[in-house]
Amino acid sequence: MHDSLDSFDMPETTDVAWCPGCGNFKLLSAMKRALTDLDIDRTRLVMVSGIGQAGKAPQYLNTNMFNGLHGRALPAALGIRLANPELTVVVESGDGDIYGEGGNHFLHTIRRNPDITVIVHDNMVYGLTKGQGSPTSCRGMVTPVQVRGVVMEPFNPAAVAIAMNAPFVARAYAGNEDETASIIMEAIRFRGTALVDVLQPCVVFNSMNTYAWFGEHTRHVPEEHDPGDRTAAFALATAEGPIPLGILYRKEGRETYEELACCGRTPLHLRKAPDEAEFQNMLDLYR
Amino acid sequence: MHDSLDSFDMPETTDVAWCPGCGNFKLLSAMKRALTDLDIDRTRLVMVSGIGQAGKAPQYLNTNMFNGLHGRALPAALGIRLANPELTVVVESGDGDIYGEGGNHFLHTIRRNPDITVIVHDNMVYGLTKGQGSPTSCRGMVTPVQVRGVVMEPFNPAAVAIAMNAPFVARAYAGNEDETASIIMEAIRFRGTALVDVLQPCVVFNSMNTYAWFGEHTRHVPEEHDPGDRTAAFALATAEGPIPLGILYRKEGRETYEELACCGRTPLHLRKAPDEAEFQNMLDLYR
Amino acid sequence: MPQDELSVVFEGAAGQGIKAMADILAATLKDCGYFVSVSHEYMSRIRGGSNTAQIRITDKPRTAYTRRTDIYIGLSAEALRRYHERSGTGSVAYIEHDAPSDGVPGKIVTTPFSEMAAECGSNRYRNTVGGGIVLGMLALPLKPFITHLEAAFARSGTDAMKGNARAAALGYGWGEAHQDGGMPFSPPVDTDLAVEHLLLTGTQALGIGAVAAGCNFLSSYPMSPATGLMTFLAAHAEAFGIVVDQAEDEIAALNACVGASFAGARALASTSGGGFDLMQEGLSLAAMTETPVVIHVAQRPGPATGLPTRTEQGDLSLVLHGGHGEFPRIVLAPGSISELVTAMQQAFSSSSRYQVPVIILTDQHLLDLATTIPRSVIRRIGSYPSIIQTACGYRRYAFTADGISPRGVPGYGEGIVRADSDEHDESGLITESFEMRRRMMEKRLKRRTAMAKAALPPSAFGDPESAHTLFLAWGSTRSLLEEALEKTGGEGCAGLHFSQVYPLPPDVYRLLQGRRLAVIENNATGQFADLLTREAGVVVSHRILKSSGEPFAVEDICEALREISNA
Amino acid sequence: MPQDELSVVFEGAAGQGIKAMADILAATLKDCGYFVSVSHEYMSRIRGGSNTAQIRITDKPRTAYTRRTDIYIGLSAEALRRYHERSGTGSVAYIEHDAPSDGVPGKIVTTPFSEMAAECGSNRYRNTVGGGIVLGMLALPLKPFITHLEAAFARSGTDAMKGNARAAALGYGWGEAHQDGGMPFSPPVDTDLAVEHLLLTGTQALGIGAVAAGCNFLSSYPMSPATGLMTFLAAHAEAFGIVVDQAEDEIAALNACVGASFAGARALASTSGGGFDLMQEGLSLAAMTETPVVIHVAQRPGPATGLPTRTEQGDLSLVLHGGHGEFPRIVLAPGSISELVTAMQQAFSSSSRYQVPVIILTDQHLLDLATTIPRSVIRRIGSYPSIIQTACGYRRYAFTADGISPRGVPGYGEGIVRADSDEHDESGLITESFEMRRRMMEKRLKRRTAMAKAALPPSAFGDPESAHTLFLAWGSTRSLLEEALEKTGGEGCAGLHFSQVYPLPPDVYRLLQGRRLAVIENNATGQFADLLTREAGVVVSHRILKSSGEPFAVEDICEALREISNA
Ligand SMILES: Cc1ncc(C[n+]2csc(CCOP(=O)(O)OP(=O)(O)O)c2C)c(N)n1
Ligand SMILES: Cc1ncc(C[n+]2csc(CCOP(=O)(O)OP(=O)(O)O)c2C)c(N)n1
Ligand code: SF4
Ligand code: SF4
Ligand SMILES: [Mg+2]
Ligand SMILES: [Mg+2]
Repeated sequence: MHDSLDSFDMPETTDVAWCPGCGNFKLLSAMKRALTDLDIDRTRLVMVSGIGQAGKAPQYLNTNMFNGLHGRALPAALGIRLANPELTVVVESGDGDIYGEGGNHFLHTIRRNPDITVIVHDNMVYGLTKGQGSPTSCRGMVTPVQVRGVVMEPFNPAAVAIAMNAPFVARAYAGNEDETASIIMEAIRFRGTALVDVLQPCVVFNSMNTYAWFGEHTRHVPEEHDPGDRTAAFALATAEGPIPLGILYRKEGRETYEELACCGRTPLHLRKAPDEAEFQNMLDLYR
Repeated sequence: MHDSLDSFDMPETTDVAWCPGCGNFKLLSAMKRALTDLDIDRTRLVMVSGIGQAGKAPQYLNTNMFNGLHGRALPAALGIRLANPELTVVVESGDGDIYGEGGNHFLHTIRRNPDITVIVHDNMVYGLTKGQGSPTSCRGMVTPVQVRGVVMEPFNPAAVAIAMNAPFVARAYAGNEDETASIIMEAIRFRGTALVDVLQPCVVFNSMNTYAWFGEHTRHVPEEHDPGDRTAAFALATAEGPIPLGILYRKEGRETYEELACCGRTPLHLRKAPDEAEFQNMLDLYR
Repeated sequence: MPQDELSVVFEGAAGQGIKAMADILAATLKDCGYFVSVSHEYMSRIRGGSNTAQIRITDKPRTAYTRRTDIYIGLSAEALRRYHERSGTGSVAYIEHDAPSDGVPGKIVTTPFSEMAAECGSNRYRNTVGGGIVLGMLALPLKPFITHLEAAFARSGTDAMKGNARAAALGYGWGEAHQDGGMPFSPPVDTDLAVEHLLLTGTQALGIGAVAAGCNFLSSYPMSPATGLMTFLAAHAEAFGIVVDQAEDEIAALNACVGASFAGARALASTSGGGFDLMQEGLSLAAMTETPVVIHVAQRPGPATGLPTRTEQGDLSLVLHGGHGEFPRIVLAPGSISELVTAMQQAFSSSSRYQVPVIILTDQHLLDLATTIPRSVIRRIGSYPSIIQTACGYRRYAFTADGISPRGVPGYGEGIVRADSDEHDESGLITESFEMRRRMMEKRLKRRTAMAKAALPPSAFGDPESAHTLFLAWGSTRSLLEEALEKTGGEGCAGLHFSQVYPLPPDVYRLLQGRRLAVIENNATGQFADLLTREAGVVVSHRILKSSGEPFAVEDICEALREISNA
Repeated sequence: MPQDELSVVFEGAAGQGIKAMADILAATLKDCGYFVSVSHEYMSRIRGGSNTAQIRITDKPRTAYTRRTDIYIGLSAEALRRYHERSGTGSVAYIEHDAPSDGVPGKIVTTPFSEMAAECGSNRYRNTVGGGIVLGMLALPLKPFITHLEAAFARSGTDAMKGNARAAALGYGWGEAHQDGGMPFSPPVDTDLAVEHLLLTGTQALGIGAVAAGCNFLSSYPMSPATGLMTFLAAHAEAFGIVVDQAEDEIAALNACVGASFAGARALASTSGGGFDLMQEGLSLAAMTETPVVIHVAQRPGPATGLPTRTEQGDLSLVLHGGHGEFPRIVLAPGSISELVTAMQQAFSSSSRYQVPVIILTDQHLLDLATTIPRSVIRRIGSYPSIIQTACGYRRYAFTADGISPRGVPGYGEGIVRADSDEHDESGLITESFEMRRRMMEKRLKRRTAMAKAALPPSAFGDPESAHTLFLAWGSTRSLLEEALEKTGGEGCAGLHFSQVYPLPPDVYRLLQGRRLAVIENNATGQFADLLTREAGVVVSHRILKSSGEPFAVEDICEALREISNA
């Protein structure tokens, strides 16, 4: 069986359902590189996703996987992490999945701050359902549903995450595989909820945000930027012009939800049946 | 029948289900005052709410009402407004309702920017369900569920709305009835989605954020603040210390969703059956 | 002849401490050696309005709600109106009022609650005055009442403790002085009640069941009447190592439970109908991924928000069919406090054994009901099914004879564990093979056979084997069926109560066929009757239904039983 | 003897233009005077894999999927494998391959698609080559094909138009040259087909129905196979003044629809099972507020994400019982392209008339099916029920004899219009009165009588009155039932197809009683059979089921019919 291999690669024969030339492939290899370089134990990692083209990513990594419902990767990841704080939990899903259907979980997972990494394949479109506008679609993009072009304000994941006081907020571009890998590594190393919004061309349905477009419309987070400064991070995230790539905001030291909400670090499946004396003590309360 | 009266007051005999001394009463009278002063036609106004103590507010105003599901006031309000752009639509609901259960709609309604006013009774607690932590509850608040105190980062409605580029973002304090009324008036007059987060003591379940507490922990938006400056508004919304009251952010001129998404201003219920010639034209496409 | 039961009704506005006082009085009466049960009904508001608590005092365990009112303590402005609704010729009311009482059948003792409470230092003590009156009137000892009051108000400071004690004594005196002939009542039946019985609400029973089952994870969103279970587990979280997460919505709650269970937790979600609506996709996910999960659905009257604090059994069809696609599930509907303790444990054990979602269906009336139950009845039956340590090559969905695959969790062993919401192969990877799909559907559905075989049989009242008319109940109406049959059961009548409603045990079909069937359901359409027709092909000729938001009273059922038996 | 039907199968990877070519070829064949229908099956991916489209060419209308393959055009790397699955001894395949074809029953003509396409300027034209081959092989005129190609690629520029025309001609030549004996086929049956028939997919038919019904509001979230209806209405939004809102999730979608309908819109939501799970609370809200709304539920195989692009009829029980609490609803399950047009109009008119939610249940197979239908069949039956102008004192939920109150909307008249998710009084204000609750429940449920009376009767095939065995179908299996009965129907067999599954018309009970019943359902458990048992107390002895994600082929049904008739 392939899971005996000590690598994150799936067997050669695996039928990858992505389109040739898609940015998803670059992100997948950046992810493999990051996981390998971090020397993460494949049996103690869980990749969690929702549904979409991006949501298939965990199918192509040789590790534990929870491929749940569209939009619901974050609560599932939270549950996994709370049940077993010894697992490394990485969420990988689409912009529609995390910011659209799953928007409420995006907000409230950040409020909790579990130690999970959230990688969003942000192709600014709904890929799997064939090209409707997504929360991050640019204004004016014409689609079969948005026949007169997208009219809604694009969702700015970095700005909102910073407003939510997420402790680690980064953007990357799948076209820069090295940088993406190293940002993912930082994010996984970070203790707390780390968001990496990865810009990624969809070569079939998004003819607006192409490789060339991203080349022109991105820049690096300026050297002088202080990722510890929330207002500066917000200003950077919302500034007109090219999208800044890199770590926009980073604040160490906040306790994680599992530290605050769990009772001990023992994985739940290893806990013993409730102690009989404690049980009788509880009953005594209702005498 | 009371609806023949030309006032927003309900009959004296109306049984108001709020607790004596609750901040909801102050907000109700501020709301009545604003509506009266704006000289709004009772028959062309729709108050929309979800479920909660706050959500009952429309029951106590003599005007059209849609009291929907918990958390779903915003999509209902959107539907109403799209169906009839001649109606004034005001949402009034609780912090749990709008920011908790309804958080995803909060994000995406702002992205659309329909011309509706959103008044949140922010008592920092779940009132109707008897005192659990709400999204805006302060850290450390002990409740029957949060037995060791709330551990999640409080939701900052103003900061998130500004990050979403909501065009009108204000906070008020129900204890200041006059100011609340005038902010509500501004919000209703504003063309586009206007958020007013109204701080409001819950005298039964929230013993932390009392009238006295709000007195101490609020201040006015500084004179020199420029509500047109998004970064400054963000800095103000997220600054440590007292909560700023007033209009934090305001940006005129953005087109509303109904202008962009509707086809004409005629209310849908007055539209004619589809034209036969158009209908046959459509069929011709499938010959 | 002394009466063998009494019904004491406490009425008051929300915020007047009706519930607290009824509970304390019930505990006191238990200590005096009586069986007690308390039924609560209340409005959807925090202050004001009019709520009641009915304390039934009986010489044997009786928990059904009754129309009977012997003693009525009325504190709110609505006290007289509500007394009017439920008083009989033998009733005595203690009400602070001067209004005309025309047409009220019972007696009224005008009682200066406010004055007495004020004498003790605060208007707040009116409820305690009421408690004292009941005991004085019945000539029961005051002492245990004071003890319970002290325990209850220990954290409120000495002033409150003293004030309450004083109010109890004042009320007691008033009760003695205004006995109105007294209420001849059988002597205490069981002096062991004080020590060998617990006084539990439905919610507490469920919570105890969950602890006993080794539940160690709850994610839920507050919703009446389901919130209490979350609160219970939060209170005991530290002691038993339970993770309690208040979710942002019901969708998150169930998905967190499924995620947690995938990683090895024993996970529970608690909600009501409207919240369960939102959990259906998650239910379908649990089924598809074969992840055990227990969902408590606490019914209240719908549709939509309906009557949020009232009672109904309107969501049976929903829990039977909710969630898209086809998959097996188990639905339990415990009918008594002790069944609640057991059902929760059975839910966890079946959910783990069959790797299916299990739903426990309760309702407001049952959850808020408090009653005495022998401590010995609370047994820990939970088996702790093993999670296997995986080896290299582990396949989460390996085909087996009964369709159930050994369950591994990530991080425990050398295997890789994959769960997939898409159709998948044995290793959990996505597939589009029609053949694999066919086999996986078969695998998931196959376990239904074993599940049906292991289904809990119904409880019988009377002799169903020889009866020509069977009265059928499920969930909270159990005590009504039992008591009504005992009191009115004609020749040839018997009752069956189903604490498991799905799947039904196969031999029930035999029992039901060829008899006259009547269901008792606290809903408008008779959903259980429909289920029986669908599953057993039997026709239910009589439906005893109620959907006003109130529970049935035992008198309603007695009457219906008489009518149907004589028809 | 010339054959009276042909089946042409196009195979290719996603992205190879299989669907587009099948549609163009179908239009061409229609213009040649043949009845055609196209069945699509495809994988859940955007590029790669292997999809097929089957074009049935018949001398009378036939839309059932068939196992038969006469001509096979295979373009993907999987072409041979897939040919193997569905070829018969009479099949001819045009495949670009050198692999051994051991055991494949049909013939294979190795065809240089890539080479020919390259000759025309691009690999993209392989599908067009295939289209040309089919026409050449059948010796049908090339001209109409070129016309359709030009129309289809008009917007892609002259290069594309020329390239396609060239590829068509090249293919045509290859087909003529490699006729392999040719396919003797009946001459064109109906020369009026070209002008008097439309070629419509199920989705288009639904969309046309929605436009005809005066639908002017849609809020939905994309989900296969339901998205097409949203896309259709978006395309026609401007022309017909339809507001199309892509919601952030399904919860928002339905709540926006209910809000819009409250304010006077004719509102529609389109989703699939998983999205409908999320709409259940909104469904319950629509019912409680008595707000008309139409929900299209496009079924696909569950549970959970299942097989997102495949077909199944697994959500009947869900739509019958979804939403908490008890309330009336209507469920339609149209079975043909023309029924889709009508059903959508009926849905809107019933929803407005009874002020209840109406659900239209379809599935992937039916929605993607394309077929010729006479233009004259498309009739606008939609009645436009009046919204009243309210007067002072208007009460939205006024009690009436049939339970249905005159419907006003805010801003239209002098009245105040209130909708409440809580139990409410006649004016729509919250109430906690048990009596009001009782009356409102009665009011809401009362309309069921009229709804049942007006229920659409099933379509009969054969003579059900005299049959001893009845084959029952609902939704997309209509054409299978019809064709299979025609081909195999033994003595005493007849069929009934239900395009309304709930409520069932009352006299169906009479029809079903005392006969041998068999259902045809594209699911694993026979949900319609269960419904019939529940509603009519009849036992369905045979269940013809399939839940592999594939539609039934007409051969499956013929075989089952034969078996059951002879049993
Ligand atoms: C409840 C629900 N609604 C809708 C869908 C259909 N659906 C599947 S993927 C998807 C969008 C995918 O977009 P995104 O998350 O951006 O991923 P991408 O395909 O672009 O990588 C949708 C709407 C679903 N599976 N479940
Ligand atoms: C789907 C659903 N979940 C939960 C509830 C229960 N519920 C009713 S009100 C409420 C919270 C109210 O809090 P908030 O919105 O802050 O209003 P408040 O009562 O504090 O004014 C909840 C959880 C519900 N009615 N519906
Ligand atoms: S549809 Fe777009 S995002 Fe999805 S795999 Fe293809 S190119 Fe990539
Ligand atoms: S519970 Fe709190 S918020 Fe609600 S009415 Fe009472 S005091 Fe006000
Ligand atoms: Mg995307
Ligand atoms: Mg609140």
